[in-house]
Amino acid sequence: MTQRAMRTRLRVTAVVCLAAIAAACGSDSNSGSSATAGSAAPATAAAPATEATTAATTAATTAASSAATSVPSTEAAGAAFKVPTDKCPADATQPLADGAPIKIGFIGPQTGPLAAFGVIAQGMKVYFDKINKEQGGVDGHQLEVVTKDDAYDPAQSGPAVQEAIQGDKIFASVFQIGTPNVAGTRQQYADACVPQALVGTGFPAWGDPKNWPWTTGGIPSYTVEAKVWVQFIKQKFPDAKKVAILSYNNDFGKTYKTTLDEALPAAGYQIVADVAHEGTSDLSNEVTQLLAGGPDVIIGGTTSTFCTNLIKLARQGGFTGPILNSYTCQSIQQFMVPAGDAAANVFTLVVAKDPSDPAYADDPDVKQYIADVGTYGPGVDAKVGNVFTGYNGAFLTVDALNRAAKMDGGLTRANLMNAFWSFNTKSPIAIGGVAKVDGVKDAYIAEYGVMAEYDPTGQTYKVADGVKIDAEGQGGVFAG
Amino acid sequence: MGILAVPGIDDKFFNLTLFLQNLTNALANGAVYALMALTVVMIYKTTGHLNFAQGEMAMFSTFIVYVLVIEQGFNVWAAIVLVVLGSMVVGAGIERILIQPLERRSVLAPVILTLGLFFILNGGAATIWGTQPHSPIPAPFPGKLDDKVDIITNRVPHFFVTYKAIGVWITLVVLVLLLNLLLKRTKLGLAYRAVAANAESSLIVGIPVKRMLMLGWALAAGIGAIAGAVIAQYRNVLDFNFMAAVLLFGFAAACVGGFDSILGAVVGGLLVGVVETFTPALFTFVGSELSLVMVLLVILIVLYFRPQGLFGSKRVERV
Amino acid sequence: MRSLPVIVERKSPWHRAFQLAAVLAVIAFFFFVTNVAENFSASRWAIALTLTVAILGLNIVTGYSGQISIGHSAFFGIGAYTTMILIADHGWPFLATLPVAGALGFAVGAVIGIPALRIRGLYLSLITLGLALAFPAIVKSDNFFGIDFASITGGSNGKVISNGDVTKTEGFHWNPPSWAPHGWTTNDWTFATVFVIALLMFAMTSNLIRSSVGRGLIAMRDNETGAAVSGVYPAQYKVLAFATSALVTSIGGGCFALASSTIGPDTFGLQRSIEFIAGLVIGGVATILGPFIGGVLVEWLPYWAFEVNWPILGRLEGPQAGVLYGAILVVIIFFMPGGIVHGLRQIRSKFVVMVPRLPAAQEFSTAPIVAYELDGSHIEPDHEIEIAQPTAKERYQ
Amino acid sequence: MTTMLKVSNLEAGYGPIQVLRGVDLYVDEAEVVVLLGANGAGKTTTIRAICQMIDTKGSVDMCGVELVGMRPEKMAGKGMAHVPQGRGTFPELTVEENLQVGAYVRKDRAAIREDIDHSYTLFPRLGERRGQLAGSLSGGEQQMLAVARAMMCRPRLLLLDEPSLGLAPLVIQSLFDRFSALNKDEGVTLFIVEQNANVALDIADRAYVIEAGRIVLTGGADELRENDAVRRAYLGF
Repeated sequence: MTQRAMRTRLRVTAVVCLAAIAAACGSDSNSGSSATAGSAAPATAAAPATEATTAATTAATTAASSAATSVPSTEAAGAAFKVPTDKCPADATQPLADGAPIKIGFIGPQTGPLAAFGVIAQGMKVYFDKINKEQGGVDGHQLEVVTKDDAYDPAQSGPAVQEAIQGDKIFASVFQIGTPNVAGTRQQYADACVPQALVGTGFPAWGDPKNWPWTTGGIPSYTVEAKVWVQFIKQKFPDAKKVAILSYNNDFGKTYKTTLDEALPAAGYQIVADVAHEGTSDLSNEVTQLLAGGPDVIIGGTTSTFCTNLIKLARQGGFTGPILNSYTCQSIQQFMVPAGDAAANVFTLVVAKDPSDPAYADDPDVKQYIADVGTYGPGVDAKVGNVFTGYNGAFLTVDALNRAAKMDGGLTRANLMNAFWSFNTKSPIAIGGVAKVDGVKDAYIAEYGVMAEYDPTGQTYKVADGVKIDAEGQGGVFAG
Repeated sequence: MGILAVPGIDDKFFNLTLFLQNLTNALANGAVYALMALTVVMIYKTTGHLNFAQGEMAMFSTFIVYVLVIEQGFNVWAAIVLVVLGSMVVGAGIERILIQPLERRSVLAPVILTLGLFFILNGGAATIWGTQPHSPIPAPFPGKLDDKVDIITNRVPHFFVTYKAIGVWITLVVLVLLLNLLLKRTKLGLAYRAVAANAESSLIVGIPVKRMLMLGWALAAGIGAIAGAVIAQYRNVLDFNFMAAVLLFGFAAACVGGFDSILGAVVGGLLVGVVETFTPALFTFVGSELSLVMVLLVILIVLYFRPQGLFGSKRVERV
Repeated sequence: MRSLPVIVERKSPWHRAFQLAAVLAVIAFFFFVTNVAENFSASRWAIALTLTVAILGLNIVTGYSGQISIGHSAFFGIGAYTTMILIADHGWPFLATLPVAGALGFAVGAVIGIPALRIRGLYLSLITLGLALAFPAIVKSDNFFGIDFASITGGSNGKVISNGDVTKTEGFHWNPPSWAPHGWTTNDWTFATVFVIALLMFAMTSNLIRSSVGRGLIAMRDNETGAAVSGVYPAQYKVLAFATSALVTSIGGGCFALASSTIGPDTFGLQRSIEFIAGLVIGGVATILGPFIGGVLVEWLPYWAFEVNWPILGRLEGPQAGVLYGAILVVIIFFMPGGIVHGLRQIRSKFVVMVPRLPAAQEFSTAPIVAYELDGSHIEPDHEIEIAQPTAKERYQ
Repeated sequence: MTTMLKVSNLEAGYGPIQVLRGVDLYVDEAEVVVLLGANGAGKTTTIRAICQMIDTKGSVDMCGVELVGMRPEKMAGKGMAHVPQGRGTFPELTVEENLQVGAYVRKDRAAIREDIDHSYTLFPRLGERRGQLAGSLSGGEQQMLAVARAMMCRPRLLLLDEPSLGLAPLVIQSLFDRFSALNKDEGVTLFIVEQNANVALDIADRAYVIEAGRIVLTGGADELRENDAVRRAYLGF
């Protein structure tokens, strides 16, 4: 649609965590402090981030979302999830014609203030071109990225998705962005039986195989991250009592705010300031409100340049205590370095390898990624986190496509969906854990991360001595 | 410690340092809005138009300063002066080539033209410099962490003023003085004000009216260029969208102050800054994110009593 | 070659043919979208139609009474949220929600009309700009003077009525009824509904403009003080102008909710108002056809800028599409400052000139003209007064 | 006496509407010539046409320089000054600034200063209100300021467009006395367009009468005063 330039600057997705989930995964019995979480899916939040970053972590306590017990016991524990195809059009279960290209759709903002997400498509294209060249595509089919622009306006996603499905006949949509955008269009995918896979929003409802089998989540849920923060404060700063919260006034920030407003008092903390900010503000007023409460810890439920400005303004205002940072701001080059040495005593849930982090300079996956971008993506800046995100999403898609091709019935959309619901692989971008989801007990693909402190002098995260959070397999299924 | 528990007044209000810090933030933000309001006034005074592309022109200039300073290693102020002159030429050019031919043929056409320019500049900047935020940001004023004057630091929150906030005030004061000097003391300024007051008799006394319109746009573009660099540092953001919101507040400030008054732009900007800062801090019945709505409410009230803004001149309408 | 321009009298057979052609064009457009065009583009055409209705509303305020409003995205949003909430949360039938949407729009429009009584010109435009900025903030807010709007409107998550495809969906779906032509999908039926509503709105507005209210508005636009002197009571007309214009725009919003089936607070941000203004001016201010052309262009231009594989430029990246869109705006307004309709009229007037029908000679009363002396006696006319009656052609040649 | 201004076959109008249909007149040096006419006869259009404010056809010769086709802002330097209808003051500028603007085309700063002080002697009232905004002056004062401003570019010919508009009779009389003083003492040639024929003919040497865009009558001021057609139409008795 037309430019959304005049709109408030950054908006991020993640629907407000429904009360049901909070209840379900809230205060049930704590067992074991550090839960492990498999990680998968794409990584760092680049520029205007939002849900684009990777790896979820379940609550350090037991299952993050609905308790496992509520899953119908009829499914045998290990049996793979089969997506119902009775209501699907015929071509959903027909294998792709020989030689026909596999069209993967990316529906997201290409224009407007959030155009920064458009580069995800570039990352996907790099990996697809690599597979096309090196392995001749998947099962003999060349891979293609079809981009549709919805300028991040939910009202535009409807026609864009319709065109992708009916016009371009995409085989699957990967990494669609915008919670209202995904929520508004998943019905279309369900009707046309086209996978809406690894959506790039952190709302837990995307792990609901029973009601919405054609939609899977792709990145960690902010609800879960907020819970990890509470646990982390309890563990690392036992004497902290007063907490101040800054949240972005949109669905992304609201998810953090709602979860924290409930989890913090439950854990015995006093919320001394709970300030929301618009996309237009420069945070000077908001940080003054935060500091006025004399907090021991500040939590920044916001993203992009707001993370940097929160850190700088807080330090300038004399606050020396710990600041917790959203994983969407994990990118060192874009958000931590600009904060300079103000970024001491800052903790972020590191979920993915950051291509601009010197610690991963010699990591084989990162090196391979940077090489691939060099050969297959001229003019694409490998250091931008969203590109690595797109690259990683493509990796997972190809993994699913290969597995789907081997299923009986060949490479059909239904089999691809079943493959999306049965990941068990190590994604190149994840710093640990396994991208595992089985559509029965664990509907969340990314549940691994490390609460690590950022070292401003070394310009890297001290992942080694961070608190590992791995709740792989305990994500459960969405019971909202 | 709320001495006076006035209903609806947030008890933190009487925390002295919070009040002083809020006031500083308000005046600094207000100065930012005043700078943009000045660009709005400069164009409105002679042409009577609103330039929707003003923010994007300032953003574009700021990116050129970024290229000169960060990539080419220029001194920041040398780069700013260079870019200001360039921007003035471009501003005058836009008025002469695009706006003037439209001037006579329709009232709304220039508005749409500036909208077109908005998309061109916004999309152009995103194409050339990408959509990611850029850093480091050129720093006309010392902007490191401890470049600030701590006044009261034993209370919570600390009361301090950063050098870059002082820088914004200095920029505003200097620009207003220069503008006054130009308009009040020079022949060019007299001619510009004559065209603003009565374009036809300006023609009769021999003033090249077209060139004065171009001057209006040039001044606006020049001020926009300096403002862009100073605002980018103050708000610590430099991406292809950072001026869009600031311009809206600039429009609001110019509207409150009166569209054709420089003093109005300054007072209007500071008023908008104060209202934006103090509504959430003062009143609890309005969510903190609604300060923008409160600003607009204040404008409505001011305009209701003075339809031409605080300092605007009342245009007599002849039948 | 006949001497141009050809003179066509209003209501003459030529004019009838011209009108018939216009009606045929409308039917052809309807047939093209529902049958010929791709099914998925029908939903985009439906959205385009809702934008034309919104711009038609804006035209009443900006076109016919000369007051630039930058706040019409708020009225559009009010209509859309009303329809969405009534359908999604209360299960109302779609058509029943439109009157409610219109009424709410009318009320808010009237309220906005009140400051218009004292504030004029650019200052009033800034008030409406404030409205456009405030609407998304209020919709998202859970504490606006105590009212929790977020719970009603769904806050930042927006609202969804999953208007899925024909057969398989429970919940709300706008499926073609049995009597609809075979092969119609939900998209076609949605488009047809919006099409009928749009026709109604265009007819209603053009009648309003031709009525005395319309003339009052135009008088007020051209010279407010003059109009006030000659009996157009400005306060009443201004509030009426804003209210009716808001009513039309919010009904457009209601249809938009059906056509897009998913809305969020920032769908109705400032950029939507600017889109309406651009559409109105490009289409042609103070015309009836202008809003239609403007609405269609404003919906499809950015889409084409991004999707079409342009001859020299090829497929454009997002930001480059923005530059192209801006350039197209500049080119259109530069060569047709009055908008496309006025531009086309200028071109047409080189070939065909439409003139009002002149009364035929014999319709003049042949009663003799009576003159009176001051003392009341009347002078007998000494001869029958003959009025030469030039034909239309001589008069205008 | 040399002819200062010669207008021949002047045609002008506003877009499609043709107002002047071939006007011929001339003004000799140091003369006071008046153009009479009813409302809408084309008086103001004549002056605006002479000053090239609107598109014109025909010829306007000022001391040998052809003016038709020249841009309006170039006229000021040609020794001709124009006081527009409604006085054309700059409301937001002070009285002094209005005078300074009048001298925009001149470069000799000292002489300009001198002329400003001189106009304060000519119009003492303006001297008293020197620092005041021109918008706050009375109608008569604004008219004086308009004339003073026109004089600032040291014109040889002064064109006045209905100076008596909206002024009290007393003020008009004193104003026209000033005009004849300007003509007699300062040697400025005047071309006055007026509806108030009485006052105008008092100080005029010659006069023209214009109706529907054409000169219908011309002659000496006294000659016209006797003409009954002029008397009934413009003198009202």
